[in-house]
Amino acid sequence: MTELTLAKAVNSGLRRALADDDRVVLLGEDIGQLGGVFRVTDGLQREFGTDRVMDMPLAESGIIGMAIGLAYRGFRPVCEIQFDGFIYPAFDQIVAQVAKLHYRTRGAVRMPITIRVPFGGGIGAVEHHSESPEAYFAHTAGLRVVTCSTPQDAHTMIRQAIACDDPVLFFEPKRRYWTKGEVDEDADFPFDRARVVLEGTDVTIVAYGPLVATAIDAAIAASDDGISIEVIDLRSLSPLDLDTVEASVRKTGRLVITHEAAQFGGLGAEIAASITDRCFLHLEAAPARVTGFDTPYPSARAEEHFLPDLDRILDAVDRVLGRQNALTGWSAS
Amino acid sequence: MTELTLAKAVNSGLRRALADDDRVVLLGEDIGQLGGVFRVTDGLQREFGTDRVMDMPLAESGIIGMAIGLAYRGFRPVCEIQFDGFIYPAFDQIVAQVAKLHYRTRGAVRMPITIRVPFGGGIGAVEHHSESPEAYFAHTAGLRVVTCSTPQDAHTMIRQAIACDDPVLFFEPKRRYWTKGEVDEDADFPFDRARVVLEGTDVTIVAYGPLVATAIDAAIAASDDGISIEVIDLRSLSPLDLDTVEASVRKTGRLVITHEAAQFGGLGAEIAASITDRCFLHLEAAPARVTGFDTPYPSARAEEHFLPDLDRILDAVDRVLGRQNALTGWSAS
Amino acid sequence: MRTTVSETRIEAELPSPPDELVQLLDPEGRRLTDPLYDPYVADVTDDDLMALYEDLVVVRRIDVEATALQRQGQLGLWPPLLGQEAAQVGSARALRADDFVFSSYRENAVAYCRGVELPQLVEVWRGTAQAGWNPYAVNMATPQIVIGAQTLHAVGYAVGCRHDGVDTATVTYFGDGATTQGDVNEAMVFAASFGAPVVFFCQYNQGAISEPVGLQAQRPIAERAPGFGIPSIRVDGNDVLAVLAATRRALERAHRGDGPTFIEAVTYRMGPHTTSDDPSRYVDPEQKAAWAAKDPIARVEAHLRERGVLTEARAASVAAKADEVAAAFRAGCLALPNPAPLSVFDHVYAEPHAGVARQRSQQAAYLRSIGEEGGE
Amino acid sequence: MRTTVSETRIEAELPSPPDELVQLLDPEGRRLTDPLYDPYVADVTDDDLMALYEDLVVVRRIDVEATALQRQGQLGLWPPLLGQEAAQVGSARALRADDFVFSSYRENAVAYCRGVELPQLVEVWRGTAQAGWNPYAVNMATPQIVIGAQTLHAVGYAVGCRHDGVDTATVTYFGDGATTQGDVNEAMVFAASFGAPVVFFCQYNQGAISEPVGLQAQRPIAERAPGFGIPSIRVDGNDVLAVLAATRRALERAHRGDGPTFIEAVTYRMGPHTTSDDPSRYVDPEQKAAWAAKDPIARVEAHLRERGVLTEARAASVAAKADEVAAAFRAGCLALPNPAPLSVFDHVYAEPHAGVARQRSQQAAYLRSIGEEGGE
Ligand SMILES: Cc1ncc(C[n+]2csc(CCOP(=O)(O)OP(=O)(O)O)c2C)c(N)n1
Ligand SMILES: Cc1ncc(C[n+]2csc(CCOP(=O)(O)OP(=O)(O)O)c2C)c(N)n1
Ligand SMILES: [Mg+2]
Ligand SMILES: [Mg+2]
Repeated sequence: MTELTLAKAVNSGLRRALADDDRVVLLGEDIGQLGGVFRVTDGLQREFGTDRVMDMPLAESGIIGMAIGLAYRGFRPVCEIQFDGFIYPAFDQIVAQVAKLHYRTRGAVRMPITIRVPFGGGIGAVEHHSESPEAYFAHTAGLRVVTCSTPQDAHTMIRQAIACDDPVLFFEPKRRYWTKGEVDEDADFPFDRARVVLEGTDVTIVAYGPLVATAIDAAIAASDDGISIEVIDLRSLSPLDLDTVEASVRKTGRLVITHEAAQFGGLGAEIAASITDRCFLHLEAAPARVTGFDTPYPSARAEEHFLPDLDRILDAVDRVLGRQNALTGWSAS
Repeated sequence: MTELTLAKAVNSGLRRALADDDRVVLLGEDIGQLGGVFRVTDGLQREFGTDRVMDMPLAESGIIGMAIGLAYRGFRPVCEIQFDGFIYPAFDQIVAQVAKLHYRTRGAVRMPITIRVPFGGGIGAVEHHSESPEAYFAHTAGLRVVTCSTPQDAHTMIRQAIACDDPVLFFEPKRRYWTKGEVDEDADFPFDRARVVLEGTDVTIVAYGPLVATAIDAAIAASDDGISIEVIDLRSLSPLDLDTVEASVRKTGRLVITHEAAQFGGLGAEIAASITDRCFLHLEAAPARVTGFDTPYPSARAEEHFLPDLDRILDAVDRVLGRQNALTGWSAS
Repeated sequence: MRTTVSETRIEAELPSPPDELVQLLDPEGRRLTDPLYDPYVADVTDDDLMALYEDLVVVRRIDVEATALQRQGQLGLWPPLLGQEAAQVGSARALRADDFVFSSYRENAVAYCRGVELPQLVEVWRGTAQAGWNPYAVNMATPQIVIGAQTLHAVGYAVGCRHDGVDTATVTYFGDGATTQGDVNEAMVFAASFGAPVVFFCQYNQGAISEPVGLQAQRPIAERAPGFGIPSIRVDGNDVLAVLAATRRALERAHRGDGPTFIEAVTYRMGPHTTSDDPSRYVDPEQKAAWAAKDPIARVEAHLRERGVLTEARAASVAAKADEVAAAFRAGCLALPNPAPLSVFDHVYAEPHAGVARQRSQQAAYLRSIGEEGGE
Repeated sequence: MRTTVSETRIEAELPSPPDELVQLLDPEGRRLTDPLYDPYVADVTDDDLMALYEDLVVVRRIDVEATALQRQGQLGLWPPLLGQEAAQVGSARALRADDFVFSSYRENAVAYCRGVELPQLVEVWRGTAQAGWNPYAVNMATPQIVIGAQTLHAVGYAVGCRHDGVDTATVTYFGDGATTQGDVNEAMVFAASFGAPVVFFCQYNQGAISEPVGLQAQRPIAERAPGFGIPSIRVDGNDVLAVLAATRRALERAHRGDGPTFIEAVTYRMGPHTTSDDPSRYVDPEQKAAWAAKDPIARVEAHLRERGVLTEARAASVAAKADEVAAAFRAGCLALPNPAPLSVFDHVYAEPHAGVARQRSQQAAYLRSIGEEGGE
């Protein structure tokens, strides 16, 4: 057990993956000498050489396209997309190729590609550096989408993602890169299972990535009010571990889902719809979503007005509990 | 009033738009002499010249990027993407530029770009020719997403899309291109309002684009069984006309949503979640979704096993009515 | 990987694109000499040339048969290669068995030469599958429909070969229209940066569906590659011998570790873009007639007849072989099984996936409930 | 639009990229003669040169001030242009008022020359807005952060100008790294196909963040353009006069309707990529020292002093002007208002949108409920 930041935990996971399997190669812009703009690949090129840790020319479609060719050849490429907002030039190669090749070839060709994406806001960045594009990929059959919220999960899950024979979008909550926590390199858990972070009986809060910490804060604040909240960290966004959420909601009868991505067509909709389908008779109130707004990500000095925070989550908790709140009268009428 | 196929109705709408406003220009691959692979732009280059109807080099990002520059210059570009599966190379220009420019510039720059996309399956095509990518764009703030199901709507809505100062993704249900119907060039209706196609009292079916016809067939079949179904054609997918759906569900208490796109993270999830939020106490059952599966689009000879059809919709109708059906026991437990 | 750029002009190793096309057999079947390219085909015997001739005839016959099958409703679509036989056969026959191909959708002759079994050639077009064969069985990826996407895959595969320490070359096929796509240009940058052992093989067939090549290129496309640091060759794509020579030269560079080469094979698509296309709307009849006179098969035939190699008897046996292949092809096509209803759920993921598993079970239950076959 | 391609080699109108960089002022400030480019700066008086000198000094001063503001926490980020002043000022001062610019994120000197007001230069970097100015007010789009995306916008705008029958030119700025992106290559194809009056201005500053230019290009990038049918010029980007001349030449072609031109301005980024960057991890100190000796301001200063134009008094007044601008810049920056809470909902759409309107009202109600200011 060592204490590591989340960024260092990914780094140590990558190091283990490179050491354990010589088919693992890292591809990305500035990941070599610079160690990546967040230093997540720091030292890896020095340790494993330029053939294993390859700085890429500046083209995201090129990076993913090249990774596909390497995967055809039996490699396990791990691609870094420098920021969330720069994954879109690679969208075609991801959704039309990476996601479909195994299906297209009836299993003959495997695409064990991991695409690492620092994502989300909260770091005061300029445009295109605070996006939460996970729903696009979760809606794409053939991809797996995961994210982590702790150093332990970051370490274990990046290794699981690389070991997985399917393509995995690995979203790293960039504003939590400096969060510290104990990491046990030998820890293991099922790749696609959610984690019940806090147990509770009144309301279930489902969160992932950067907002897990916020959800925990909300739960602690609510407990002062005598409200017992169960917090679930999804970890896997596609597939979703609906069984775990269902079990929780059957107990609490109330569901709040939070993410930074826009609400409209976001993962919260899928979770709300699926859980409503599974737990219709157990729900005391309609599931509530606390999310980024249906606007582009705003400028840095406005992001605090955009991002879900503790107060907005608690407001939704009030709402599913049927208490008077800001939105009373707006819905659930 | 003239009887036109849906393809011809788009054609006549484009012709009117070109004639009415000389800032309207058409851009696309093979849209000139060939008239487009579906002949939707047939004759327009001959009539309006190569400066108004421009064949584009073979690059979708280039087409949308060029349209952005034209829009900066005050034009109203109408881009044709040859098939749904070829929009992905333009994804970055659409979601990071077209969708954001008005917001980025605090309203200084308008992006009245229409992106026409023949979409959906059912025509026995090869890979990448039967995609339903609407949810990606509906999840993107700054874009409007619409689709049509009749020649009348096709004609009126393409003109509305072009006249709209916002960017509009205009999805054309390609398997209905040859559907005929009366078209009144002077007809008008609000651009973002759903249409109640059939009134009914027992179950609401929400559909759009290619599946509206299927939903109507299902409603007619159900009426033989004494079930009264209200069919809503959404027309606008973003924004959604939730008021119209809500009003219907408050009446019927039961909702079935159908689309060809994958279920996971599809628009059905948003509709189910939003309507559950708005009508929680009016719902008799959890909303049911009848959709394409969470798989890539299959080969032509398997598509009948993938696409929602009348029987699958009726099965869901049974389900929301609480009748014994195939999925009894699977959910709503 | 080189990380500095000379700021003065460097001569690329191959003369950057020649003014004249490389040609070894002219349209009348005369053998031209070319000091640079002759050595690359010095070992080609009469029998070898007869074999190339047979390939050309057979792949054209397959193409005609496939078009007929489409007209009869047995295929959903077919992209004919009529006119491009020499570009495909000449290049494909230059390959070693371990070389790997990433092609576009029109390279049926390449697939034939790689040893793809006949019915597998049409599975995609019949709609019974999204890919007709296992790429590893013949070292050729299945047809790529997204224009240009495969060129990047080729670069990645080529870099992977180098990492593996093997001298395998990778060849990627694409059209003149494809060269507009960002991906193809990115592939050239990446190939040059990593010195990837890859051959870019562009079939410059004068258009992209209805769009004349002039919309994509103001200059011969082979002139683009040197600017990316990739030497290029412009070859008569209707001359099977010249294409063989040029491809061998490019492959030699790749096998030797000298990096990428770009080949532009100048040819013409004599048929429609696909069976859904209506070329009468855009084809220039004069241009088409001019190209008919440059037919890739006629010139080999003239050459072989002139030299007495192609006797009536041998011609008849080639024709018989073509008929035989066509018959087997047709029979194989008609025998392709339709996919089972639940097969749509197969191979979405390589590892177990709760979401797909659940949907599959639900659909199986549904199919059982309506008494549908194949619902397990 | 031309729709046929000659199959033999055509000489592009401009000699395709010259072996030598265009240079009119050498690093020591000596005026070199160049029969081709001298006429383009024949009208440049001493006062004009002084004005250029002042621009260079001022934009460097702004740059230093911005870096200081970032260090003091007043800006979130700043991308310094240190070392690239001549490339930006020389090109921007060649523009007509109606010419339109699509730039990347580092072109603060271009924006300054276009007349962007001082605090507007930093709005994006302070985080009070996503765009600092109204593009139509200065005929320059606001900084583009997605590498290469703006080059296509420029081509579209240029084609639009031609449709409008005006002789306005469009200029797009991008880096050496950007030339790898598909979009930049597509922009070249589209520009060539439509003969768009556009100037591609590449600041070849030897790298993309930590990546040396050799990863993006094995040949001078100006060699790429001719293959696309676009003539190109390779200019000393640290020579303000040569950049002015080259840009004027390219603009002349555009204004005259002769189509696109590609300029590669060879320069060096003396500072970090942005204030977040740590160049000590990758910068080659020898390379940096060599470039320090080619400073773009020093050579103009030497030239002007040598010729007696730049007196101590004038130098002092330039310095005073720079300080004055810097002070106004700082004050303007600090005075920029923070966005109001509900402003996040503004301008998502140009026309009413039920979804956004509803969310906005809900959020206003929420803000009221928690007693937050700005909740209306
Ligand atoms: C990304 C993408 N855009 C559009 C298409 C539709 N399309 C199929 S073939 C084709 C023309 C291709 O021309 P070219 O590359 O010259 O190849 P050819 O058909 O001539 O062999 C087009 C536009 C596609 N398949 N992929
Ligand atoms: C599509 C995209 N990918 C990655 C980035 C991150 N990024 C910002 S600047 C930069 C390097 C750009 O290099 P170059 O084009 O040479 O411009 P320079 O910074 O040298 O002026 C990178 C990789 C980005 N902004 N956009
Ligand atoms: Mg072609
Ligand atoms: Mg650079």
